[in-house]
Order: sequence, then structure tokens, then C-alpha cells
Amino acid sequence: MNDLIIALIKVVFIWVWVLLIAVVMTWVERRGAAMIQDRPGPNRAGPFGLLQPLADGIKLFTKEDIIPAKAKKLLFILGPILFSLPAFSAYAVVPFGDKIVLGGKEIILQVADVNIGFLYIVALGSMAVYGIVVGGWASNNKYSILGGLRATAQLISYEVPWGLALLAIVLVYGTFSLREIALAQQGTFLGILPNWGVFKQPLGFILFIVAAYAEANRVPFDLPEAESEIVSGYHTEYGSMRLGVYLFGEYVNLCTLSALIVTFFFGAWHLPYINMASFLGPISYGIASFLVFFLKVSFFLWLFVWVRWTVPRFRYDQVMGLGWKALIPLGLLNLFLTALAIQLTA
Amino acid sequence: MDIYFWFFALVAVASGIFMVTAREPLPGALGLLTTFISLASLYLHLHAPLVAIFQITIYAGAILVLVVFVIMLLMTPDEELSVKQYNLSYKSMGAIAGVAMIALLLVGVRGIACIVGEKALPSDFGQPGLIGKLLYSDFLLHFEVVSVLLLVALVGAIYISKRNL
Amino acid sequence: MGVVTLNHYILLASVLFGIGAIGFVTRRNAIILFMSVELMLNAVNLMLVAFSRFKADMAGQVMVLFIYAVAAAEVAVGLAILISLFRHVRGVDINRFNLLKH
Amino acid sequence: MAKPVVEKRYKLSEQVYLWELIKGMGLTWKHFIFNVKASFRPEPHTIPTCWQYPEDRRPIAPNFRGAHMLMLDEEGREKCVGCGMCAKICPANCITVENAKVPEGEEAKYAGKTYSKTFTIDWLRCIFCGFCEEVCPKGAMMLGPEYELARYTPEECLADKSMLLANFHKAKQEGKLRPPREPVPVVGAAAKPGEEKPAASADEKAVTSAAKPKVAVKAKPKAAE
Amino acid sequence: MSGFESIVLYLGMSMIAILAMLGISALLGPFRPKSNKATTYECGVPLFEAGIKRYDVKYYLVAVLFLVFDLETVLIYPIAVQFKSLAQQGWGVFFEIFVFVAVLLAGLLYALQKRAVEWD
Amino acid sequence: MGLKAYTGEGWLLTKMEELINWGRKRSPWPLPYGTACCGIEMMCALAASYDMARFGAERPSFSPRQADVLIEAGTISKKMAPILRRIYDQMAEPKWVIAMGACACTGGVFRTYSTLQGINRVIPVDVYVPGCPPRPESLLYALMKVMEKIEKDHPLRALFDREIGQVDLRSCP
Amino acid sequence: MINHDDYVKINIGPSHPAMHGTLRVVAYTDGETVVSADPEIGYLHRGVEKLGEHLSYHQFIPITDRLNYCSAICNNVSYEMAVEKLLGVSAPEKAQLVRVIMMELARIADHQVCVGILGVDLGAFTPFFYLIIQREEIYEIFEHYNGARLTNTFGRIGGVEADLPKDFEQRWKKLKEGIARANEETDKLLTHNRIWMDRTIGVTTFSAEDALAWGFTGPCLRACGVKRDLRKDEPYSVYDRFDFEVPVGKYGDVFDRYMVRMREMEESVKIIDQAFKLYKDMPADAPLMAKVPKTIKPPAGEVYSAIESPNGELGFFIKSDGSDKPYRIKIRPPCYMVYQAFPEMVKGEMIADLIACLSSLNVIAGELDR
Amino acid sequence: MSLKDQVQSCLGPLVVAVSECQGDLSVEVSRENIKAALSKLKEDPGLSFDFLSDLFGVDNSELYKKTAAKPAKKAEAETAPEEPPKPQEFPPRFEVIYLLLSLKTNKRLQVKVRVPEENPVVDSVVSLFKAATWPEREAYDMYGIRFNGHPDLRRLLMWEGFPAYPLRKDYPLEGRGEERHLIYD
Ligand code: SF4
Ligand code: SF4
Ligand code: SF4
Repeated sequence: MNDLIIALIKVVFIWVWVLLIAVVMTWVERRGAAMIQDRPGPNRAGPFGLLQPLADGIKLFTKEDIIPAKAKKLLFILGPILFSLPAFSAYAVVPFGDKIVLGGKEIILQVADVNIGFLYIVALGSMAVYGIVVGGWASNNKYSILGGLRATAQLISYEVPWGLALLAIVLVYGTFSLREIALAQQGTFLGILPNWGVFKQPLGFILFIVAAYAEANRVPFDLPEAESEIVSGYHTEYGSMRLGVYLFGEYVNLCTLSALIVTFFFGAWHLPYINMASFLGPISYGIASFLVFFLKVSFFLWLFVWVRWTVPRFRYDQVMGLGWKALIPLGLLNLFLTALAIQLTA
Repeated sequence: MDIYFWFFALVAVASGIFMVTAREPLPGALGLLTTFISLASLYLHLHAPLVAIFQITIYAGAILVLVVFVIMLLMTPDEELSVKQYNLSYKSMGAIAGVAMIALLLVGVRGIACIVGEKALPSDFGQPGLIGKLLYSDFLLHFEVVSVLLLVALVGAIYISKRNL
Repeated sequence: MGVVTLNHYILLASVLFGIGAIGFVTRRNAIILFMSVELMLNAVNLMLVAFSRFKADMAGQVMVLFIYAVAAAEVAVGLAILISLFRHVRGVDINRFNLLKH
Repeated sequence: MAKPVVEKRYKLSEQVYLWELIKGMGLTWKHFIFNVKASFRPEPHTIPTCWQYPEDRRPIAPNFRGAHMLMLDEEGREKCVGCGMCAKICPANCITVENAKVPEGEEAKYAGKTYSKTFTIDWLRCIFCGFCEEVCPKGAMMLGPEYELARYTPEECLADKSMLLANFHKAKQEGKLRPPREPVPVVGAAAKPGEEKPAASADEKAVTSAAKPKVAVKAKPKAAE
Repeated sequence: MSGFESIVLYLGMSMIAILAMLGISALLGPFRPKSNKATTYECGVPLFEAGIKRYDVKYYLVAVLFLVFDLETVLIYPIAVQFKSLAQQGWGVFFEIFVFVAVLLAGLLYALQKRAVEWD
Repeated sequence: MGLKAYTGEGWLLTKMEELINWGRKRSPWPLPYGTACCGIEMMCALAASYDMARFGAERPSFSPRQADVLIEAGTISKKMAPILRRIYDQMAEPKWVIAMGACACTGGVFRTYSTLQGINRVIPVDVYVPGCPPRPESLLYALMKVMEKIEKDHPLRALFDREIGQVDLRSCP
Repeated sequence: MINHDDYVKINIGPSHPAMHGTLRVVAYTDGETVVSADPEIGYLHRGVEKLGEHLSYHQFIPITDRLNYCSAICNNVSYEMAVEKLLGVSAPEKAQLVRVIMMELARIADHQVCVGILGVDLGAFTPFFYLIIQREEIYEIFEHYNGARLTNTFGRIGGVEADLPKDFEQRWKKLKEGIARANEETDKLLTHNRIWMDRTIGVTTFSAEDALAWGFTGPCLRACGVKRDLRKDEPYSVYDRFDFEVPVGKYGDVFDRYMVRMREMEESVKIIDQAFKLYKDMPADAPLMAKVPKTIKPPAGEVYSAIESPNGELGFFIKSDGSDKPYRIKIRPPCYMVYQAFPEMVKGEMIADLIACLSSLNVIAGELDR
Repeated sequence: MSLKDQVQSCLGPLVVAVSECQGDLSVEVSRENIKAALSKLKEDPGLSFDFLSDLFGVDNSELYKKTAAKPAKKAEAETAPEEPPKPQEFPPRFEVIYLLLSLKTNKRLQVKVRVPEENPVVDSVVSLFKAATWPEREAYDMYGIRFNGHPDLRRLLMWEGFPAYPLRKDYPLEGRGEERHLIYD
């Protein structure tokens, strides 16, 4: 029973946290973009415009819900659900801190530390396609279908380099548990560098982050939804909260991806050269690990925004070319080198 | 845990029927997706987490995506599939044959099922590592043959679809 | 209902296989046919995993992985054929594919 | 479709995506930091490139062509004599003037002998070209600094005389009245002071004859067929 | 409380939340159907052709390539996770993966050579 | 219809309505329908120097399903009129229209055979902005007027009264 | 002839993010490739030419503002010069200098919008904002000149209506720096960025012969490698006094058009510097208006006069019947000629290139449809 | 040799009339010869008018009315017995003007053809100058002048089915109340 309550608390906590990040991200994105572009951005709703996402939310909630006459009703309704469900559920296996000791009971700061957590992420990643396909197809609008088709082709193309980068990580750490991967990054490596994935897998990191941008449909890979010739891509016909769910799912995705980047490559909650556990109490250590993790995640979230407002976007064939001609061979090379290195050191 | 089995079994069968009777292929594909996911849940129940995950990654995430892709390529949402069959007798024959097949299978497998009793499982049963070891030892050749099979499939698919360009 | 035994799984697998088979012979849409085949393959997979579980033998699970590969190969080539057929007859009704014979 | 062959024009540093990307990100970062710092300044005009409109208005040019005003002279008399020149020149045809003789006993209100009984400008038609101001012989019309003209109905955008006068009073109160336009020097004659439109005095005949173009020979068209 | 049950809990919660969002929106939104409100958006002009016919077959090729490579990566996972321990037994496992990947690399090269992912 | 009793001075309902109005007011996503010169000034209003995004009017969306305020900036020719009408029709409730510039309001100086003499002949207009083109500030002022109008709305009452919302429309071409 | 039924028909525009409001292209595509494109125009047809026949010569000046509204001043001057040619007068020198300064400012503003929008259409939003901030400063100068930001109604027949504002020099100094900075930042963000280069280099290339056959003028022609600029070739106004270069491209692709525009901004800055120097040397009370009658009644005749507007050759053909209203006004908009070659340009390219091409042509519906 | 002479020697008998206004030379050729004339001007090495700058129509009906009215008045005053001009004596109603430019010499030339109202057909010059594609369509749209051999002669600016030719002088500025109707599907 106790376990159940703890699990429930963790689930709720993570849920609220991820939701909050997603909400705040919409604000950060708007204000950040504005600041980059020499303008103030939304600053009327609440202090610093912080309530802007709330206003957007209320607006979307009370907007009329149109189902186009030509659309396939059931599928049209299903689209956003299918899109956001994998996005929302992926965080279940990602850690958000080390552990906290409360009343003599050790609580891992992770919803579920399953030994195939890694594969769970992969599986959910491959499910994200459906929301887009179904949404685009059900709208029965040329731009939507074309956007859906492109989005799908792009997503699946970048799943391969993504998987290859992950494969190299598995080679390095030899486990499918994200917590174990995180734990393995303590200490130093080669004497001087922090024992972080990014130093062991520099190529893998680049592959992973590029693929992550593509998976999240972010600039410069945002063509499924923002390429100017297809209006808004697969969600052209979506309005009201259905659109809100699509947009929201994207931010949740960003959050998960950033957490994954931190977990795999940036030492999760570990600080370089400092062992927090050695001088912090059990509770404060838990909180500190959470905060460190959060800070790292926020950096990558900000990176998403930052890059978005710096670069133009690719053309469709260039995206595919980059994926298949550059990233996948690089991924295979990375895999080969990693395997070789491990074999040699074994 | 019975309820677990029955629930997913029911979902699997229902969505399977939905798929087979679907008027349009995309809802059919979604029905099949549901079947896959419920089967994956059953695999978890059968102590095969790796297979369960692979079921989702490969079947739902790759094979079905391909099917869905083809649906999008070939069919517009406006195009309704005709459920009308051209040959009624053909259809009833098919139905009869199918039912007969189920019956046959049921009768046939009953015999086997009686033989196999439940065995105690080793602790790492179904764990990825174990499968990895097996793939390296007992099934090494199969593993390599799979790669050749995939290669052939790839080449074949490209050849067939490129030929018509 | 009792404890879930191998029989239950076999029953389920047979039913799924049967559904797939019925779909395969009665439907005329080539894509649905493909999906029916997938359903039948899945029934087989379920059987394999169930046996593996109840016989405590991992070979069944490994076999399933190979079946995945086979299924994938089948779908890749099959759908390629379907697409090229489609280009001729502009439809996915297999009755129309028969016309090719003439 | 054959296209001319294009040779690549990439430098090596441009071939690698990352280097230029990082340079660009450095630039955006500079802007970001600058603006974040700026936005914490206390005054309303925080970010130097942005005017946060209702509180922090961009200073408009003194001769901005906004809402029309009907001018009063120093003694508070209406300058307009209702001559209708403005209505005639208006390209959008949006001014209606009805003129009348100044009634008995109201001479103190009007500068001229006649006045405009009604004076309406349809702001929804007006294109704010300023011709009416330029043409007015009495300097009675001026385009003022007011630009907040959005209304809920078209009728509210129909400016009648009282609105135009009110605009004048408002501008005067706020000290936004500008002096009338200066006359522009014309070739030949030095501009006579006090003249609104210098070109007006130009002798029509003289100019046309001086610059008479060679008369086009109207060719006798043959029958087309 | 095993990990899987927590995941199921989490999944259930996500599901409920999404449905709640859409449900509340459906309740709160106004509903004023008009005959032409639900017409398909096509940059403002009337729809002149239903849907889209005849896509590029290259989309399909990309999907096939993906299918094959996804399978490949997925099949290597179980070995990869054991790679460290198996590597201690010699170079066998290295070559196993190497051959597996090499065969597929040949496939990729074939596809690239056939210009399967080029769009011009 | 139990809630109907509340539609009078119901405190909860009023507060809810205030909240909804606040949300709508602070997030008027524009559909920039800039066809001519006014479109350029609208661009200025959206760009850095005036930054309409300060009012939450960000994410200009060209899909009519996702927009709240149709900013019609520029001349509408008779060839374009049905398209404007269709876009307006496809927008989801609640929706507002700003007619920016003389052309949009009345056709302006273009009293010609091919120009629509005011978009109010095709769609209902909430705010008219005179000017040719209006300054960006004028547009922002109009947006604020729209916000004022939103504040006076009764979204929930309208919800129970499904009859409300018959747009009064002059004949459409 | 292409059988259109075989291809997917995609309608782009008029209400479309990349179509600038009023353009419409119906593209027939095979997969991602455009097989043929059919631009449909006329969505902003306002009957300007007909209107011109019903307004007096003077009243038509504000209408010309609304042609190419990105650089209204160039239209004004072009029209005024045509009427002046018809009348046989020419504006005094100081007025010419003021006109040149204003026209070059308008050219910069026009190019800034074009480059910015090209960036936006290709997904790079930030340069657009940086450029627009500087354009805002240009508008400020316009506003201080005669009270309007965009549709200036600049100049009068026979000269200009006002002198340059007193604070022009100091504003110009500031603006010059701003323009240079914005251009440099755009350069940094776009020109050398590999993604940008991929999207623009080699996209919709057009050969010089084709370009001439289709009647290209302006930056689009120069991008194809033809060094033709009316300011150099048929110097009107006082352009023969300035020392500036005509940037030319080589391949006529989107990148070249973009670069030509970027370089032209720099040249314009140079011209303004020189012109302002000459202007300062003029006496303060030098005439700004030629002697023209109050009601302009040119003799019967037909003239055509053209200037180099930011988009290319902008010409006015005026036929006068001796009355106070033009008998026929025909405007030769530069982008009309360029845009008619659009199907030719995008044939065989991808759909996304269609957008890039369109933005780089800088088609302004106002002058396209008139 | 002035441009005028050059053109005249190049075109020879094709020239119907030559006029000049403020330095803009304009030659008139007859309707049948327009293509031949333009190609001659294009190919002539000395002239090489190889760039079509613009092409458009002009409706001269009102001009004729005016000029007809004026001499009539004068005629009454001076020499009364001469007969008033008959309407059929007017030259053809429409003009099509080609604005040519020589890139080599930077000279401009206007070429004019007159097109009667009853049979408003001219040969298309698209095969000579691709640039004529849309201007010809526009002239068709605005004046109803048809161009023989144009690849795609449709309306350009007005919508399909617009009932009039709006730039003709007898068409009122504010139109005759044509509206484009919405088609709902
Ligand atoms: S404003 Fe001036 S021009 Fe107009 S009626 Fe009055 S006096 Fe005459
Ligand atoms: S500003 Fe121009 S359009 Fe407006 S009333 Fe005056 S003359 Fe008419
Ligand atoms: S109102 Fe004026 S600025 Fe606006 S579109 Fe019309 S003509 Fe252009």
C-alpha cells in the first residue's frame, strides 16, 4: 500500500513537473524568441507575461471545435490523442534525480526503474508517427496529408540514426536501465574529464541531438508543420484544444528529449568533479540532485529555442539526404568505433 | 492476474475482428495496432518483456507504419472501400473455411496442450541479456541469415518499385 | 475461469489466426489482406511465446524475433508489388488485379 | 527540364553545418543578453528598438498626416470659407462641404464672409494624402497628429465639423499644432511670401508655350484592312 | 510495486488527462455550425479535387529502408547489452555484429546508389 | 438547463466568464490577411518596433481554424471577395474582424469596377481602422478596441443560449 | 503537352503564408517535383489604370503610391517624370537630388523587406526583424519629410513639395550605421549558413538569354549576369553624376538574387552619401519646383518614361488628349514581366523551391495587378 | 542617321506612319505586318530591338469623338459647306502598342498597330518575345483584343466569366455591378 502511495506521488509529481515545464516552455519560447529578435514579446498577461500560456490555454479551451465535413470524424478525434499519448508517457522511465531518503525509506527519483526502460523509450518513439499520420489523413486536406506524409517520412528516417546512437550508448553502458546509465556516469574518465557520455560518445552525442531535433520537429527540421507551402502541415485543420494538445505534446516531447540527452550524455544529476552525496544529507542530496538535473535539462530546452530562432529550415529532400547519407553512415561508423574500442579494452 | 489476460485477450480479438471488417483501411490498421499492443501486454504476462517491447517497436512501429504509409500513398480519404463482395458464394465459403480452420486448430492443439505442463522459470527468463547470449551462441547462424534476408528484401523492394518509374 | 493456462493462450491464438484467415479469404482489399496475414503471424507468435513460457525454453522467444524479420521482409516486398500493381490498375481491389492475366 | 549546371560555391567552413551555426548563435545570444538586460530598465521604453505602444509612444513627426483639423485663427474664428477647393482636389472624393453666407450676428465666429455650413470627411474613404491641406487657400485645413481613429461602426468614422474642430482644440491643447507648410521656391520667380501654393500663380499659358513639345504628327491612318 | 505497474499508472494518468483536456474543451467551446464553416481549408478557394492521388514512390522506399534498419538496430540491442561480457570471450561477438551491419550497409549503399532517397 | 438560473447575477458564472474573457483577450491569435499596402504596415505592427506579440497576438496562423482575429489589411477586389468570405466562414467561433485601412473599410480611393467597396459587404466587421495605411499604432489601438469588445462578451451565457450568434450579414456577393 | 490529370494538383494561395496575400499558384506536382505551375493573378486588381483616366494628373500621384507599396517613392517619381516629359519641363537640380536621396532610401527599404521575407519564407525569422528595425528608421525619415510612412505621395509634378528635413543629416548618419549592421547580421545568420546555401544555391536558375526573352529587369535580371541598370544605361535624373557599381550575379538562382539585393543596398548607401554631399553644396533657397501650371493640361501626345525601381524597370506610358486628365495611363510594372516567367522557372524544381523562388522575385501584388 | 531614318529604312514599306513626341519615336504598321515588322526590328544589326518592354492596348473611341467634335465646330465657324465627318471615317478603334528597347543602343521605340472593333484580332508575338505572354492576355482581358497564335489566351486579371472588357472607354469606372459569386460545394 505504501508503495502504491509513493508511486502515485511520484507519478503525480512527474506529471505536474512535466506539464509545468511544457507550459513554461511556451512562455520561454515566446519571450526568448522576442528577446533574440529585439522585441519584448508577450508581457501583458501577468507579470512578465508569465500567464500568457494560461491565457492561450483558456482561449483554446473555449474555442469552437470544428470537425471539417470531409474529415473522417473518428480518426480526426483520435489524431491528437494518438500524438500526445506517447509523448506524455515517455517520461515514465526517465529519471529526474538520484534518490531521496525519507523516513528511512529510499525512494528513487524515477517513476519506474525497469530494466528495459531504454527499449520502452525506443518503442514509444516509434509510436509517435501515428498521431501525425492519423491527424493528417483524417483531415482530408491536401496540406494536411502532404504534411503528414512528410512528417512520417522524416520521423522514421531520423529514428534510425537515433537508434544507432542509442545502440552505441548501450554498448558503452551495457544496460537498458536508465538509472544504471545515469549512475555509471559518476567520477572521472581518463583522469581529467568527467565521466560523462558526451566524452565517451562525442559523435554519438551529435547524432543523437540532431536526430532529437528532427524527432521533435524543431527548426531546422520543422518542415512537417511550418514549411511555408503547406500552411500548418498536418494540423492545418485542427483548432481549439485539439490543436492545443498537438502543440502541448510537442513541448512535452522536448522535455523528454532534453532529459534523455542529459541522462545519456551529460551525467544526469552528477556534477563534474564533485560528489554531492558525500557532503549532503539524504534529503538535501535528493533535492540537490533533482535541481542539478533540472538545470541541465533547462539548458537543453533553451538550446531548442535558441537554435530555432537562428537558422533557416531545410528543404524536404535535404532533410532526407542528411538523414540517410550523412547521419546513418556516421551512426554506423560510430557503432563500429565504439564496438572496436570496447573490444580492445575488454 | 486472470483479469489481465482476459481483458487483453478480449481486446485483441475484438480489434482483430474490427480490422477484418473495417470499411476503410486506416481504421483497420489502427485496429491492428490495438491488437499488437494488447498482444504485447500479453507477452509481458508471459515473462517476455523483450519480445513485448519488440512487438511494439517492430510490428507497431515499423511494419504497420509501412502499411499505413502505403495506405496514404494509394488511397485518398474519400475513397471508400467497397465491402460488397462480388461473389457471395465465395465469401460464405471463405467464412465456412475459416470457422472450420479454427475448429480444427482447437481440436488439434488440445492434444499438445495436455502434454505441456507449467514449469518453473529461471530468474532471468526472458531478460534481454539472456536473449543476447542465445543470439550469440545457439542462433548465431540464424542471426546472420536474418541480415541476408533483410538485405534481399530491401533490394527486392527497391527493385520492384523502381522498375516502374 | 480458473488460472490462465497454456490452453487459454492456444485458444486465443487460434481465434486470432482464424480471424486472420477469414479476413484473408473474404476481403478483397489488398491492404486488408496484408493486415490479415500479419494477424495470423501474430497468432503464431503468441503461440510461440506461450510455449516458451510454459516449457521454460527461451528458444521460442528467439524464434519470435526471427519471425519479426521474416514478417518485415514479407511486408516490404509484398507492398512493393502492391504499389507497382496499383500503378497499373489504380486500385487496391484484388479482383482487379486478376485483370492483369488477360 | 534541363537546368544550367551550377558549380558549388561553398567554402570549406560553410560545408560543415556547425561552424556557421555556432557563429550565428553567438550573434543571437548577443541580442538576447542585450535585450534581457534592457528589459529590466525601469522606464517604459525598455528595449530600445521597440515602442510599447499605449504607454510608450513613438514620437511622431510634427508634420504627420493624421486626422484632419479645421483651423481657427488667433482670434478663435473659423478660417474655412467653404470654398470647396479641398472637396474638388480630393482624389478619394470624401469631403462634402456646404457653404453659406455667414449669418447675421455671427461674424465673430468666422474669419471670412462665407463659411462652411456642414463639413464632413469620410475618414474611411480618405487616404490621408494631404492634398486638401495643400490646396486650401485659407490654410483652414490641416492634417493633425491624431491617429487613434479606430471605431466600431462606419458611422463613427464620419467626421463632421464638430469633430474636426475638436481635433483642433485637442491638438492645440497638447501643443502639437505645427506651423503651416513652408512654400517651396520655384524656378524663376522667387516665392512670394504668404503664398500657399506657389505653382498656383504660375502663368499657365507661358509655361505651356515655352515648353511646347513638337506637335505630334498625327499620321493619317489607313484603313486597317 | 514493480516498475511496470508504475508505468501503467502513468499511462493511465496521461490518458485521463488528455481525454479530460479534450472533453472540457468540447464542453466549453461554442457550437455554431454553419453550412460552410466545415468546408475544407484550401487557401480560400473551393476545393477542386478530392484528396491527393499518386504520390512519389520514394516515400515508400524510405519507409522500407527504415523498416529494415529499424529491425537491424532492434535486433542488435539484445547482443549490445551483453557486448561487454561477451567481448571478453574474444572477437567473435564483434565480428557477428560487424557482419550483420556490413550486410545491411551493403543494402544502404545499394539504395543510395539507386537514388532511393533523392527527390529530384 | 439547471445552470440557466445562474445566468442572472450568478457569481460563479460571472467570474468564469471574466476568466474566459481574460484568456481570450490576452491571446488573440491573428490571421493576417494582408493583401496590399496595409499588409506592409501590419507587418510593421507584427515586427520588432511595435510588436503586436506583446498583447499575446503571436503565432500568426494562416489556418482559419486556429485564429481568433482576422486582420483584413488591404484592398479586397471583387475577385478576392469570395475567398475572404470563405476564410471568414471557416474560422472557429469566437472570431473578430479588424478592417484595416480605407480599402478594407470602404474601398478607399479605389472606387472602381474591380474593388469591393468595403469588406462589410461580405463579412461582419468589428473594428474599422481609417488610414491609408493606418500607422501600426492605429492597428494596435484597434486591437485594444477588440479586446475591449471581448471583455464585454458573455461567453458562457451564449453557450446556454445556442441561438445567439446569428451574425447579421448584408447580402454576400 | 502535359496531361494534368496525371499529377497532383496543389493550390497555393491566395490566403497562404508564402503568397504575400494575393498571389495564387496552382502547381501540378509529381511527388515533390513541380511539373507545371500556373500562377493566377488579379486578386489585387484595383483598376488603377482605369482610375487614372478619371483623375487629374495631380490626383493620380497618390494612386501611384499604392502600386509598389514597398517603395512608393520610386513610383511617384517615375510617374512625375513621365508627366514632366509630357509637359517638356524638368525638375530643378535640387529637387532631383532630393528625389534621388528619397528613391535610394526607398530602394533600401524595398530590398530589406524582400530579403527579410525571403528569410521568413525559408524559416529564418530573426533577420527579418533586424532588417525591419532599420526600415522603420527609413520610414521615420519619410515621415519627417512629408508626414507619411509608407504611401508618401512624394513629390509634385515639376519638383518636390518640401525640402529635406533639418535633421536629415544626423538621422542619415545613424541610419547608415544601422543598415550596415543589419546587413552584416543578416550576412552572418544567412549568407554563410550551409542550410541557407543549400536552400538557395542552384535553386531556380535562369539563364541570361531566357531572362531577356521574358523581359526581366532589375535585380532578377542582374542576378542572371546581365549588367543592366537604367541608372547607368539610360541615366535619368542626376544619376550620371554618381559613382556606384551595379552588382551582377552569375547563375540567376535565388542566392544570386538575394546577394544582388544585399549588395545593392550598399550601393544605394553610397549614392545617398554622394547625393547628400551635392545637396549640401546647393544654396538653401535653390528652387525645388519647376514652373508648372496649376491645372496640368499637357499637349496631346504619348510618352513613355521609365526609371529603375527596386524591382526593375518601372515605366509609365501616358497618352494625353490635351485635357486635364490622362487619356490612357499604362504602367509597366517590373515584377509583372518577371512573374510571368514563373512557371518556366520552377518547372522541375521542388515545391519548397517554388516558395523560395517566389519570395526572391519580390512580386508585389499592387504593381502586378494594378 | 537618326533613329527615325534607321527604322524607316529597316522597315521600308511596312511603315504606315511615324510620329514623335518628346523624343519618343513611334511607328505605325498595319495589322497584318506586325510580326514581320517586329522580327525585322529585332534582327536588324543596327537597331536590334530585342527586348519587348511592354505591350498594351488603347481604346481611342473617345479621342475620336473629341477630335471629331472639335473640327466639326471649327468647320461650322469657318467653312460651313464641308460635310461633317462620318463615323465610319474614324480609324479603327483600338491600338496595340509595343514598347521596344534595344539593349545594344539603349534606344526605345513604340510600334503601333490599329485594330478595328468588329474584328479585334492581331497576330501574337509570343514566338518572337516570350515577354508578350501576359501582356497579350491582359490586352485581351481589358479590351477584348484577341491575339492569333497565343498559347493560352485566357482572362488574366478579371475572373473567368466577367462579362465586360473593363478598360474600354464605354465601360463605366465603377462597373456595372458585377460581382463574383461564391460557389459552395
Ligand atoms: S477647408 Fe479650405 S479649401 Fe476646404 S472649403 Fe474650407 S477654405 Fe475651402
Ligand atoms: S487627405 Fe486627401 S483623401 Fe483625405 S480628405 Fe484630404 S484630399 Fe481627400
Ligand atoms: S487603405 Fe491605402 S494603404 Fe491600405 S491597402 Fe488600401 S490603398 Fe493600400
